[in-house]
Amino acid sequence: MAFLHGLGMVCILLGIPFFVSGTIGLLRFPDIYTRLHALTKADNVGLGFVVLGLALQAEEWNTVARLLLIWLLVLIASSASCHLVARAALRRKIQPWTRP
Amino acid sequence: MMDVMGFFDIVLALALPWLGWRLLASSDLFRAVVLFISLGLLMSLTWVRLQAPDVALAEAAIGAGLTGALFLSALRRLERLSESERRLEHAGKREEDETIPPEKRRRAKPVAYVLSLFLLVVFVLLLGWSLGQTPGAKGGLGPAVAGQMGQSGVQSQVTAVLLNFRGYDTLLEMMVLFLAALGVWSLTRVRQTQQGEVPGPVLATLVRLLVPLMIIVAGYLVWIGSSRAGGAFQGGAVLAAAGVLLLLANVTVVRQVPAGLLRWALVLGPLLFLLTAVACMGGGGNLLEYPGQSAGVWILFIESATAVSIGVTLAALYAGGRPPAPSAPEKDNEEGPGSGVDKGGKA
Amino acid sequence: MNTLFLYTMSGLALFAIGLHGLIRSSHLLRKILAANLMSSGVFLIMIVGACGTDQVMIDPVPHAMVLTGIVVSVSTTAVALVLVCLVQETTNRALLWQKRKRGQGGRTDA
Amino acid sequence: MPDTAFWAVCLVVVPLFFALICFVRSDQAAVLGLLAAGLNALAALAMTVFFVRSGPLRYAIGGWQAPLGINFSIDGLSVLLVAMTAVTGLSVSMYARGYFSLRIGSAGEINRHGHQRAFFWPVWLLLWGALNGLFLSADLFNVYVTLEIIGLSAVVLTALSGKPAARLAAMRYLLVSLLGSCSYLFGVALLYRSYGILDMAALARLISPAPLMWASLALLTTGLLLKTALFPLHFWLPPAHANALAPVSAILSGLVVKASFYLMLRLWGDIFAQVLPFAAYVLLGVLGCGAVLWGAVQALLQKRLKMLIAYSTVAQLGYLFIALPLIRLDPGSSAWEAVILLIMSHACAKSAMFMAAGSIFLKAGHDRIDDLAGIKEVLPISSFAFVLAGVSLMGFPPSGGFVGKWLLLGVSLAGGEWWWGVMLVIGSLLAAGYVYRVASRLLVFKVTFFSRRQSIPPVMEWSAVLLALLALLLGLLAGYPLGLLEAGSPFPLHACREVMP
Repeated sequence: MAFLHGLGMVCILLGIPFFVSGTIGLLRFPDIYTRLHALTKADNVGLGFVVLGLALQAEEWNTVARLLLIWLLVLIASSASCHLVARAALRRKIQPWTRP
Repeated sequence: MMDVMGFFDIVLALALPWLGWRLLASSDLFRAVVLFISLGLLMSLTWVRLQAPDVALAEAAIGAGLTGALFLSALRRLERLSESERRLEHAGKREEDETIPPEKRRRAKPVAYVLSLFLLVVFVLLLGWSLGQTPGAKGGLGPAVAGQMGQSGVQSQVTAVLLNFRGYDTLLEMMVLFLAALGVWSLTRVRQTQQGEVPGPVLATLVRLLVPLMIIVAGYLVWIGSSRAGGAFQGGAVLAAAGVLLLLANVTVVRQVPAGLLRWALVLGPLLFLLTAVACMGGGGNLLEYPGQSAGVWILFIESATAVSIGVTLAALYAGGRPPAPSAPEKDNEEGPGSGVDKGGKA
Repeated sequence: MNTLFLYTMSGLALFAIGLHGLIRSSHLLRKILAANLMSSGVFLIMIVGACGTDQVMIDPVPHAMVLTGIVVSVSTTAVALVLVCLVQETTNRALLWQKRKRGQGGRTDA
Repeated sequence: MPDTAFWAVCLVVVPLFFALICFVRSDQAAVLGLLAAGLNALAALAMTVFFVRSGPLRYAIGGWQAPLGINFSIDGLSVLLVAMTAVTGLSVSMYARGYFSLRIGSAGEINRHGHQRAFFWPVWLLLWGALNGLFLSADLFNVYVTLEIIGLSAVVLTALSGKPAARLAAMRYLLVSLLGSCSYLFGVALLYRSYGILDMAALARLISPAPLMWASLALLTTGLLLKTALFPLHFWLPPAHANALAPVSAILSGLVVKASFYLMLRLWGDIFAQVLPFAAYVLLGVLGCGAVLWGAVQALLQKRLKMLIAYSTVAQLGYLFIALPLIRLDPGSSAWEAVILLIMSHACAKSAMFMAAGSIFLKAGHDRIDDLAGIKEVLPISSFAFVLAGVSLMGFPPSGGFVGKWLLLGVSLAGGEWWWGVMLVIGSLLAAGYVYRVASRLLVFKVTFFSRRQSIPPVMEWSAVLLALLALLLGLLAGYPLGLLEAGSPFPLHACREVMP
């Protein structure tokens, strides 16, 4: 049990840097497309790790199932919203950033 | 571990006013609204930290989510009207009043600004001092609530307060919500400009996938409300989110809901609540005094009805006006955009 | 205890910032944002008050009041936003005090 | 068996119920609205009768007694204000029925006014229910919710006219209302934090001077003053009241501002009365003096009839605040009686005035005071109603305003603070000035007046006259309402404390 708990902790700690880098990317990247990239890609990996960690620490199957559901929903929501934002940006004719 | 949480608390408590400051100071309205939404999410985290899960759910769904959506759609409408403000990426030009010449503004600003800032700081310090000075009442009505939980018919204390001990407040609150819908409907009509937009495959799939799930979640939240965090408002907010999604995706079903049905859906919750409250008087009880041991059933009944109405009402608020007229001009009429101006003249 | 006091001060600061914004900012949308901030500050103070000193007994009444308050504030916000759009529509700008002719009650309705 | 409490519940439930139904059946809105108004007046009458028989009462909603649940506290003050709302509301409703049917009937603008009627009724009924709820409630937070309903519906009603000026005024009104209710809520939160209780009567027993109590009192008072539009904070009132539709103006000026003043009376006259220093009352009184002077001078300067009436409301609200230090000064109860008489007679007179002004506006097609000369030839009854209401506002002998001011004058002289009395007299003279300014135009003889062809329905004219007449006769009948106040004890909440379990 303690092993699973520790493994979960490691997973969560692994996930955090992804979140952080995703957020930094969101704040620092030059245009909307790269920001979207940073946000959805990095965050989804981070989320996967965190959910995995929490699932390992969970006491019941019930909780694991709920965590999985959350993971799935967030994945769907983030990919769909990423798509929608990018589509809206394209429609507004916002040019992707290129290295000057 | 406690120290980590303590550190987290400090960061959170500092981040809230900082975000508030940033959002009001930003010259870009869109950025301000985005910051407002993130502030709402942080608030919701704060509620969790302060052991108020019910409020956290409501804040995330209503305070951050729906209010944010309202702001965004209003912003879009304002932009479409003015065509001047910001674009997605660039900080737009300031919308400060141009009527005052800039040199005058600069002259007027420091004194008034410093003065008002000073007054505010004094106000905060005084209030903070008085808050620190006076010990709070021990537990407030908490013990009283805990003592009467047995007769409330539910296990969750918050739900017991909301729908039993202080159910009258909630009844009036439903009226506020109804009034908001009434106000929005009386002011304007939904624009029909988006009619042509096609949702696109991703959004359509998302809607097909999520809306049924959201309805289930809403039902679950209402059901679980009697024993844990959740309840009519949280469930209603999820329903409203489903409604907003449908509106965004421009699903034709939403546009084809008959106006009469929509009106009934708006009224359903408050009306049933009111009738239940009065029906309680039938057995010789007071207003809202649920007879005998049946409080739990009544509460669930009221919660289900109000959740539907809350959902419909919030979605209607998002839609931002009464439904567009069917092709034939109906008698309950409209002044088109801007035509209020010329009509206003001749009283 | 200290953390709770910190949250209280945070709520106070939010209220004050909102007040400042409500009075000083010119754009109506920002005024409404500021009003929302103010009420958030008040809610924060109420919830902190519900925590009690020993953190064991949570008073549910403020929680219920804050839930009510959140719903009330979204209602007023919705009406306010529609009004802002209408004001912009008719006056071409979403400002409250604008340069206008003396006696803005010039046209009254019966 | 119906008793006082039953009718009190009816007073809240009936308007809310009919508001919901009116919204669903918007084609029947006017009929349903009038029905609700009639039922409401009936309930108010019945409650008054039962109240006289059985005295003050507390009613536990949901069967939960005071500290935990929300209670109605039915005492002299609340019964009088509910009755005032019922009388004014009934005649405004009748007026509104005529008003909308006239405007819908007049050619060309059918759609807009049909829309206004469809939304006027449910919002007005919600407002009415909330007013009754506010007057009856004994719970500070519950009062906040009713205040929100009142504020929001007042804003919606103001914006209903659809003109740019009205929308701008409604926006300003909404922001002020938001600020006011936020401040009020903050005050309630702090009070709850320090005393752990929301019931007014229970709170009145617990109040003791402490920093937090002062802070919460300041916040509560600021919020309520904003909503009552006391002098320096009155800026939002005239445009909102003047730009609304005529029945809406009557409601806003006659009833809505009274709601927050009623709360001021509860807070300053009773709950906090033990701990507040006299200087604080004097401050409010001085602001009231400012309101009387500023409002009257502005009213004298206005060119439009409805703006003049709106500024007159600012001035008249000043009297109510002048009465606050006198209430404190007065060992008996005549200051209480005076302030209640003033509230009631102002509600009747001001509503009547706005109603008459609305009729005049419709007939003349404008409300420029200078061009209204001779309107009496075509609209004698409404002109008469206007002048009658004006007499009441000035405080001429038979009117309720006169008795109120007379009592206040007596208290100020007896208490040795004659300057309040002087202010009352100056205010009356100024009021006479602006009423005379209008009346002298309205009542000019032998000027042919070119009016619109449309004829004002009799119900519009007569409801205004009756209300104005009531304001005038309130002085003669003063004994009845004041006796009611005696029955509920002069200091309203004290009576309830004995009934409290």
